Amino acid sequence: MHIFANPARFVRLADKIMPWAVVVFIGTLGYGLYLAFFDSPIDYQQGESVRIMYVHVPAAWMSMFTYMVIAVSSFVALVWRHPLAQIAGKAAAPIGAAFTALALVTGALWGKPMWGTYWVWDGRLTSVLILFFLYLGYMAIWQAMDDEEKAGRAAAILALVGSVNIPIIKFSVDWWNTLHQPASVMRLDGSTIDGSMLWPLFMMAIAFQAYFVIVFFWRMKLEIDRRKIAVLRLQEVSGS
Amino acid sequence: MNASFAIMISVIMRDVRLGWSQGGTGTMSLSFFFIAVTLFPFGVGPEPQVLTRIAPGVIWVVALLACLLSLDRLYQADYEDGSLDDLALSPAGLLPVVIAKILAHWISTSLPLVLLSPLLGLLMNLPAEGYVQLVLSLAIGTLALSFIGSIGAALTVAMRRGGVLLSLLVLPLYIPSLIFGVTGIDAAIMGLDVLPHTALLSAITLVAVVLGPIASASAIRLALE
Amino acid sequence: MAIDQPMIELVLDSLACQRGGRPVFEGLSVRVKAGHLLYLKGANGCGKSTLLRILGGLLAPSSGTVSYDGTVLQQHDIPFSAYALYLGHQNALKPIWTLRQNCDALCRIMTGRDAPVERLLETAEHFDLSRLLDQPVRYFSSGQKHRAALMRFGLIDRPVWLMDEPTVGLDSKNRDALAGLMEKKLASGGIILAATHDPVAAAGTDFDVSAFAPASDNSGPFSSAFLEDWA
Amino acid sequence: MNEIVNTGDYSGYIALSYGIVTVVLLAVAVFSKLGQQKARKEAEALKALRKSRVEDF
Repeated sequence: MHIFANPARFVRLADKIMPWAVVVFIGTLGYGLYLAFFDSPIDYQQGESVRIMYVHVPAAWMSMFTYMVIAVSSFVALVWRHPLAQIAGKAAAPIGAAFTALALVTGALWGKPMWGTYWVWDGRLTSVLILFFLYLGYMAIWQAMDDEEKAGRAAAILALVGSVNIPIIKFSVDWWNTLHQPASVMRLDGSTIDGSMLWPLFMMAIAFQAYFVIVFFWRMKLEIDRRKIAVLRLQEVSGS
Repeated sequence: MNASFAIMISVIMRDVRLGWSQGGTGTMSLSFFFIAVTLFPFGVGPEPQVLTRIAPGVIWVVALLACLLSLDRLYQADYEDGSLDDLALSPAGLLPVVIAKILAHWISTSLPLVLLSPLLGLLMNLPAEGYVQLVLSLAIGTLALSFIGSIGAALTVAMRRGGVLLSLLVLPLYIPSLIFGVTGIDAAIMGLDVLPHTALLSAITLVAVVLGPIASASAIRLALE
Repeated sequence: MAIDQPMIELVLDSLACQRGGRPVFEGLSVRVKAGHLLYLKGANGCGKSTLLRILGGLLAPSSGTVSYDGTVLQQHDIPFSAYALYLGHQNALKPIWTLRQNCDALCRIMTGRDAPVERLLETAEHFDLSRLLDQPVRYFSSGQKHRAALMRFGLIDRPVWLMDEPTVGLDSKNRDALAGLMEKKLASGGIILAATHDPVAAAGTDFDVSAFAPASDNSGPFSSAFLEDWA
Repeated sequence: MNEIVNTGDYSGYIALSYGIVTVVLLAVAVFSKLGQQKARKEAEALKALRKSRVEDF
């Protein structure tokens, strides 16, 4: 098995990385928020509401990134039956679903001032909505089977099938969107982002990434301990 | 090699007969298809222009749901009486058997829908230009629905109430087929070129034909453990 | 296709298996020569059915190998399904079909052709079911359904038979019929593994599966990985 | 581009967005941390139980 196969070694490694992740998180979040609110120009079209972009875009990025984490760990889990990879998907999924939901909510809150409606069938927002259903399906399958290890492998199969279909869904939704493009809908991220807006966006993106690392490690430790409990209870019951 | 081909043919015939015999899902999906489509005029009103506008979308969505309806019995019926073990132990191997079962599901459930969809086109006041593309897009599209739906059916075969989960797993993956199916019919109605839409629909079906059996076979192996 | 070479054997080498996170058995090794019958004994839950499903290729062992006639069989390999004929607890019969249709369907799945007619009649006669050949299985009693399921051993030629509780629901007359079929199979050089509590008349050696219960702290690769730091 | 709206007061929307983001991310973090600690305690308890039982032999 790989060096990472041993959960105990993983936990020790996670504990070593944790303080750094917290420092990065606080630093980038603080600086990012400062830049977002005090040091970046308001967009000549969208006015103040562009500040919502600084949470909306990172959340959308993280929703895609987390699904990629799930897809990769599912592949490793299915091919090498790697114990840690099997639970990495389960640990990451709720965080990814939260990011996806936030991307949708902030997208709607950003759309209201600009287009007067909360929900616009914009190509990207629609793809994020479908991604949210993929997350729900993934998390639902974990709870659907009584044997946790089999549920993990079923979820891994679903995640891989989902990841193959994401580009297809993305392409077909964009195609569908251009066909039904009402003339006045503005592209969600406005015209080209000018330089000074990139910095807060970049900072917030790193802050979200650091947040993911912190909570992912907590959830991994949670899942590892839950497996330990399951094994100990099994041994208790089988009288060994 | 011809032995496993003969086995595939016999599995297809077996499932089609089962699908249309007593307790099968063939008649259920077809009657659902008819009844569900006829509900829409009651909902949106009988004005022909309104019905024409939504006809392709309504027929496609209801065909998609009818296909979904019969999917959870695709493997569960055999799993419950133990014949899924025999199917898995057929010398043809699990993959050809899964392909045969998916094709049998398509023949027994989706083919009748496709052939009778023009009738519903009349009900929904579909313009004359749209009928050929309606049947063509449904024929190609429902193939993808069966192949992708088989993955959900295989993943939920060992679960008691798998039907609800099956739709949650599979419906997001149906969206590309739905989009290209309906846009093709709209293009035909407007006299535009239908080739790009049909080509993309076929591409998605080909992806499903490759991905479906592989994922379904591994999901079934998981359930047989 | 009777197997006449005496040296054909089924070799199980240090098989270990784990189901639902629970280790079932480990280090299970045995050699079964052609023409021999092995009765799998052991307490409930010691893995008799699990072992049969592994030999049938339906379940992968966590370690160890199964080899037949010298070739090691990987799970879900085509050769795996061509060498063994497995009957589990369920009858695998479609209630709406008649017994003849069920037998034909099974033979088509396993050989691509219908059941040969004279063999179908002979096997039905053997299990006292010829009167019911054209009756839907829905009307059969559970004993008749079980005998109908056992008919597969008379219809399909496979070198190894894997039988899970074959004698359940059989009265003495039918149990002798089954024993006769099994003895004919052993005489022709076949191998039979049967998990059963009351041995059929046919001569066979007992094999206690519960003797291979796992050591207490070993709980399989998946779960032991989580106990490593302070097992 | 169509009509330009750049002077409007969106503080309500902005506050709501950042508020919801903070609340949701905080909730996920807190639940994960609490769950992890609970599981940690339970695992320790079972481990202690096992160790004490092993010492009795």
